[in-house]
Amino acid sequence: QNNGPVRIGFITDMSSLYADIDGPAGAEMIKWAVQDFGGKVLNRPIEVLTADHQNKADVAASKAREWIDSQNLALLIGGTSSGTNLAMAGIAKEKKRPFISIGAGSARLTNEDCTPYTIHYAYDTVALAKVGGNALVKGGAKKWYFLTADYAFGHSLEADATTVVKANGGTVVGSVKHPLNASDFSSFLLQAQGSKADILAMANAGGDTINAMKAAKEFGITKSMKVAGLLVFINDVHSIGVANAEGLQVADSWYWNQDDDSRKFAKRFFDKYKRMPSSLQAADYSATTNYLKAVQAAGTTDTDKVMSTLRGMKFNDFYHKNGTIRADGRMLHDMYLFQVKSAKESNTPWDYYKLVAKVPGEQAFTTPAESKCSLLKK
Amino acid sequence: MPTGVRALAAEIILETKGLTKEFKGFVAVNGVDLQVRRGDIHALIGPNGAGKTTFFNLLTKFLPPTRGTITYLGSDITNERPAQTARRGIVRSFQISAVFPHMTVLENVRAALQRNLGTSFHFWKPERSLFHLHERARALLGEVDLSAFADELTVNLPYGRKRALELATTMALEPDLMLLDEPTQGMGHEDVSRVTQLIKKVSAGRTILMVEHNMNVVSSIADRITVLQRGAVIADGPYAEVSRNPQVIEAYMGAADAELQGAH
Amino acid sequence: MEIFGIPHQAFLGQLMLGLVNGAFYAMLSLGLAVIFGLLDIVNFAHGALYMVGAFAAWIMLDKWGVGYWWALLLAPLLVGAFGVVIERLLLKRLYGLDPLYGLLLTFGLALILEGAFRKEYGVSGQSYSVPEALAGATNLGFMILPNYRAWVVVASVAVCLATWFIIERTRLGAYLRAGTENAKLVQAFGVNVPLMVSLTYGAGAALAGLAGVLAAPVIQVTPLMGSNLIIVVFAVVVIGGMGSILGSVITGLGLGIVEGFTRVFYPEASNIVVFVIMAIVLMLRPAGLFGKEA
Amino acid sequence: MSRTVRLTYLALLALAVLAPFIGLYPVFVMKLLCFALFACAFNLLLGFTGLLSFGHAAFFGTAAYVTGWFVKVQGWTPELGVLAGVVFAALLGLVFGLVAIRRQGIYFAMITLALSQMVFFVCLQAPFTGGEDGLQGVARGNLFGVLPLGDDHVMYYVVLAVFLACFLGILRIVTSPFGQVLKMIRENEPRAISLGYEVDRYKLLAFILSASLAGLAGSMKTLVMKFATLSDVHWSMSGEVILMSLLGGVGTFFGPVLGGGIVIALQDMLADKVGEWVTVIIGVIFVLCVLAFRKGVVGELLAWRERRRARAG
Amino acid sequence: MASEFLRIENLNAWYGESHVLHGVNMSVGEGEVVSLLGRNGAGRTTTMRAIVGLTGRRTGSIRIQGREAIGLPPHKVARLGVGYCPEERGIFASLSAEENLLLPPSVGPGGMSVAEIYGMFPNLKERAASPGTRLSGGEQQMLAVARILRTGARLLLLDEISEGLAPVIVQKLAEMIRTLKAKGYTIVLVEQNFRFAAPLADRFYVMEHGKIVREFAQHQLRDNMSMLQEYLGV
Ligand SMILES: Nc1ncnc2c1ncn2[C@@H]1O[C@H](COP(=O)(O)OP(=O)(O)OP(=O)(O)O)[C@@H](O)[C@H]1O
Ligand SMILES: Nc1ncnc2c1ncn2[C@@H]1O[C@H](COP(=O)(O)OP(=O)(O)OP(=O)(O)O)[C@@H](O)[C@H]1O
Ligand SMILES: [Mg+2]
Ligand SMILES: [Mg+2]
Repeated sequence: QNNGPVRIGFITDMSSLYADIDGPAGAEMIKWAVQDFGGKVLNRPIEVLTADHQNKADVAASKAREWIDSQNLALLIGGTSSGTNLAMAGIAKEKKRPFISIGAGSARLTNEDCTPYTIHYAYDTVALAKVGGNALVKGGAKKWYFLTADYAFGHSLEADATTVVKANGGTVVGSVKHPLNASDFSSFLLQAQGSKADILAMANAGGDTINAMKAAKEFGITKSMKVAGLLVFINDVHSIGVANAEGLQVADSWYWNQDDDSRKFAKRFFDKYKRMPSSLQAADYSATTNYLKAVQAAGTTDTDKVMSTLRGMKFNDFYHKNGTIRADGRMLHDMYLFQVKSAKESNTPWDYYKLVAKVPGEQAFTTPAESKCSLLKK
Repeated sequence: MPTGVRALAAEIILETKGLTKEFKGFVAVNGVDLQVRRGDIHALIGPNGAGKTTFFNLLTKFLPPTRGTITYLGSDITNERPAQTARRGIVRSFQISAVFPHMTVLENVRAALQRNLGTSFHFWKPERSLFHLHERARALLGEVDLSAFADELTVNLPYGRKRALELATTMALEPDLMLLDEPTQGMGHEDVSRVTQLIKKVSAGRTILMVEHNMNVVSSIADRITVLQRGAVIADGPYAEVSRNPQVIEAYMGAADAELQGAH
Repeated sequence: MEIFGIPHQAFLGQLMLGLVNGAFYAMLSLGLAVIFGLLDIVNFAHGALYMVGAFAAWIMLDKWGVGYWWALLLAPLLVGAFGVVIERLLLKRLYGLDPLYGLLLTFGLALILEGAFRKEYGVSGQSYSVPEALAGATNLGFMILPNYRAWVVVASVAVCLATWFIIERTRLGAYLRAGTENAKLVQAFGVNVPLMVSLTYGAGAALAGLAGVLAAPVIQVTPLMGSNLIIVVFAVVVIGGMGSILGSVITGLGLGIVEGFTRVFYPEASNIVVFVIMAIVLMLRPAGLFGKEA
Repeated sequence: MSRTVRLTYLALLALAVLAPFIGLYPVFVMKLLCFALFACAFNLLLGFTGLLSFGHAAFFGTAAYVTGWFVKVQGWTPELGVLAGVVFAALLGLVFGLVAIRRQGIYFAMITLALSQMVFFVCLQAPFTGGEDGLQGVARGNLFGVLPLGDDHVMYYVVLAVFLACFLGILRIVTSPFGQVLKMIRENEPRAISLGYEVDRYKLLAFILSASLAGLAGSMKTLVMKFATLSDVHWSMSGEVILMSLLGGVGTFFGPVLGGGIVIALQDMLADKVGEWVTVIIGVIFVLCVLAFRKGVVGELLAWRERRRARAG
Repeated sequence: MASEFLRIENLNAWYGESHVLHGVNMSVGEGEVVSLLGRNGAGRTTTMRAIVGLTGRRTGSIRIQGREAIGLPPHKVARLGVGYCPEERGIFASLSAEENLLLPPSVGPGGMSVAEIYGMFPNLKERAASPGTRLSGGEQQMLAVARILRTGARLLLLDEISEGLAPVIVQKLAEMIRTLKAKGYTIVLVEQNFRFAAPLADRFYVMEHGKIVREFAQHQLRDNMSMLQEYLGV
């Protein structure tokens, strides 16, 4: 079977909440990576399988399992949403296959639930909190108020940010939890306004962040306090509109306009999709390429060999600089804090961010000291 | 129980005292005192809207009375649930015929017999455990000459037959007191006379209280008649007597040829 | 001064905001109640139609530069017409069957509409800005109320009252109510029931569309904006008493307010408070607050 | 049962037994069986009692969590875990039933929906469910300490056995004396009352039975998939099970099984083939099945056979 | 016989699969009262429903005042001046008794006034405010009849209107029909209650298995008793 095709499976949300930031375009990026690699590795053709998990963990899991069992999958790549990724990580561990999680936010993947086969590639909630939090507190935002999406992701985001704020001598004056997909935020914002905090931190994602931002603008919150989104993708900024998002501070692992390589990649993407790639879509490409390099180097697709090769690699490409994979599977690479430009400053389409700070991976992500992952302890 | 019914003729099986039902101020049944003697065919007549059906609904607990009491065989049943009264042996038929349309005629009767078996909650028992009831069911069907239709689906039965089936089902409950609301309504003439005879036949050893607008039926089989008007009793007694009561004629039967007119 | 332990300023503010949200609930549940009450269809597509209304407004502006006020007129007409088509082509075939089928069909429609728009416009959606005339906000002393939100309340209350009057107080209304029970017979009396039914569904759809246009400037216009709301709106209709026009309107406004305060006292629960209320109401009054006892 | 029907069943049974050896992917078939069972449980209520519950996900999901929690956190054996799940579902069914049973039609549907939404809320908030990440990594363990369920094939036959047992169980329930009463209630409730049946109690029992079976399905699914997530309790799951029964044929025995099969297979297929069109396609299926074959696949087949008989005889 | 108001030729009607009317032929003259007799299930109700267009499929010819109605939808038929009082009464629960009464739109001139109607049925006046289906069986029957007298329909199709009514009311109805006849209404009566219909009708049709099997006029009634005997068991 060793000259059969090398199969890479990609399971993400193709049709629902997160389809824009990853989804079909993300799948396409993986295909691009394979093409650009030459379509073959170790003289074996490379096949890409993609599936839509519709944000259902069991769909993701059964797909993954089926592919591994009946297609002898070589690599499993997980798209957005923590629940599905945790499920896939479970399968990958059981079946001993490399699993690269791109879009999931939950730091559990490389903490409580870490496995020898998981690589968490792009970002996690801890990093977002640390990168966003640090800079802001130092920037003078001492009193924090959280607007938190009421589910595990939101909770961990708030928790992580709180530790950061406290660590930097800030205080949390209050927080309000809103249900997932709350259509109206006015009443929460009114409460936030009452708190007299310096900064309103939104520990939520996608549509919720967008609507909250709009409402904040409408009710003039932005006048009285700073507003920060702890997880904001460029697509979100685009749909909020620069006018509304101006001044918003955003932590992310990549921005299309950060250097020439990125711009080159972005242009190619833009020509096909008439929009700019999100950091996740860039990560999809990067991850695939690097995996294939590792296979090339290891001269086999055998899981353990490939994993150790990957752990030994240094990652420097258009997506990220001086990245390394830690024993717990955490990819450590530079993270960035951006600020949304004003309408005037933004002159080309999708030219939204200006760089505020760059945080090296060791500081950005969970430190071994903080981690509960057994793989780090030995 | 059937034997010696006549001997007990005087016994009061059902009695209501001051039974009253109001609907948002409107008094549908107004302080009715009624006594039903065991073994009688007791007809309840009266103009439309007099409160006959409501009165039935009170007796069978489909409606809670506003005031008054219902005593059955000496015990007060005013506040029991419908199913309880049914199990005491008071069973009613409806103004519109009531059957289980998509069951066979036999199953319809079995449905009634099954109840006394007390296994109705046994969801683990097979249907076989009910088959021994078929014999009795067929017998009952025989009584209302429906034997031929035993395995027909009930929907396909002509109207009159449905009423007959309803009677058979009702009898299957071994009722002491049957309440029939306009049993011959909407029937062709043969059906009317058949059902009339049926009622007569099954009344043996039972008490029957029925609402009926068809004077032929009433006059031919009722031992005793109570006339309601505006929810109150205006006359009570044997047909001959009641039908001559001027108030009744005025309120219900109308002109001299009333009998003819009213009858089907 | 404090009310329920919150400063009365905040209290009044929340009351106001509750009213605004209530206005949306009222309009949506109104359309739903009309369609259910009169056609016995549990219109699962209502949320989708609301979404379509909002998108219609956005597209008009984005593609043809049609402004808010015209959209306010045209979008509902568009959605209404679409509703008529749906009724004529699909729902028509389901009359006289278990309402369950209508529910499932419209559910399918909702999925199709959402899917299609998602394919076309993505999930993060579009933003529609407030019309100049209503831009800005008024300081009510206890809070700063964006003018637009005030307008929403006014508009929807007006529409609700008008609809209620037509159905409960006019001859047409009587035909409609009778038609739900026995359409054939009403038609046999000389009323053109089929036409009436199509138009009713159209009207219901138009109401959803109108709500959509009103919502567009307030919340992000996304393909999912409807499905996030529809279940709650159902609950509103049920609590109000299915088919009771006034019931749904009052309940809608009321719920908006109750929800508003839940957001203060127990924010996590603000999404299910409606169901708690529903369960309680149905236990006490089986036919809902304003429904006729069966 | 006519001869053709019996033969069909035998063929299907053979297929099910041989499934793992003829290239059918066992885990997939197990998942399918679990949902088929879920649909059957639901159909017991809708098809044979005439009650439309819009909250059945509550039983399915809660049982899934309970089993998951006991097995993963408390380290209980699978059989005990499943038992716990079922018992819990039954109790929940009792509560739902007591609240809802007196309501009719759409109100019944709505109140069950309301209650299930509350259950969803609890699952979302409660610490032990792991929020939207779900309860992950539940080990299957050994059945009665001997059968290693970790092996997909062993697990498969256990699931199959459970499914068959329940399927036959439902057959029995429907034809039992109790089933007869349910039929009466469905046909003409006032009549049933006037015959002296306390219909509410019968409905309640039916509801609890259905809930327990739905729970069993959920528990089994947890073991099969090795986790329980929020989508198991979400109202869209209640919608899905309605779709399954409807597609297959409400009130038929085999309908829900087939319906469940179709829906799951579809989800699995759509997952890699169509990408973002998936919702549209599911929607189209809804519409078509309501317009074109309302009785469901099996229902239409039976009707067709009826018609042919009618023409023949 | 006066000019023909209703003429039915070779009328066939189906309920779904089941073929119920097999070529009914009959005609009713202007101002005439015609009674349809027959056993349960003979097809009389179906005939009426077919005229108004409430059955499933139907073929043949139905001419109302010379206008072909077989192709028309119910509401168009009604507007030709037809009023139908259904066997099952069809009272609307969500409307009050009065709303029920006022519901049918007028399809022609010269309908009765509400006052006249209340004069004829005092019960209805009394119960005017309560929900239609809360009325007693008989009251509902009265309402069903009264309802179409308002509309000014010239052709009345009355199905079992004496059903479940107290003798007094039945007599009232009899008078009413005489009055209507005097006013020149055209009436088709379907009655189980032969003794009610007998004195009222000018002509009789006897139906059996969805066909007209006999036709005779009022004055031939006596001679046909034996025949009715065998068909209806009168
Ligand atoms: N649920 C109700 N709400 C209001 N009024 C009611 C209700 N049920 C009955 N009524 C009124 O009570 C009176 C008695 O009704 P009931 O049905 O008992 O009359 P009835 O004697 O059966 O007449 P019929 O011989 O026509 O059947 C009627 O005037 C009716 O309008
Ligand atoms: N909705 C229906 N579907 C199918 N068959 C029907 C339907 N209504 C009536 N039939 C059948 O059509 C035949 C004629 O029924 P119809 O009601 O016209 O009889 P009828 O002369 O009015 O007798 P009745 O005295 O019962 O009213 C009967 O055999 C009946 O079973
Ligand atoms: Mg009555
Ligand atoms: Mg008839």
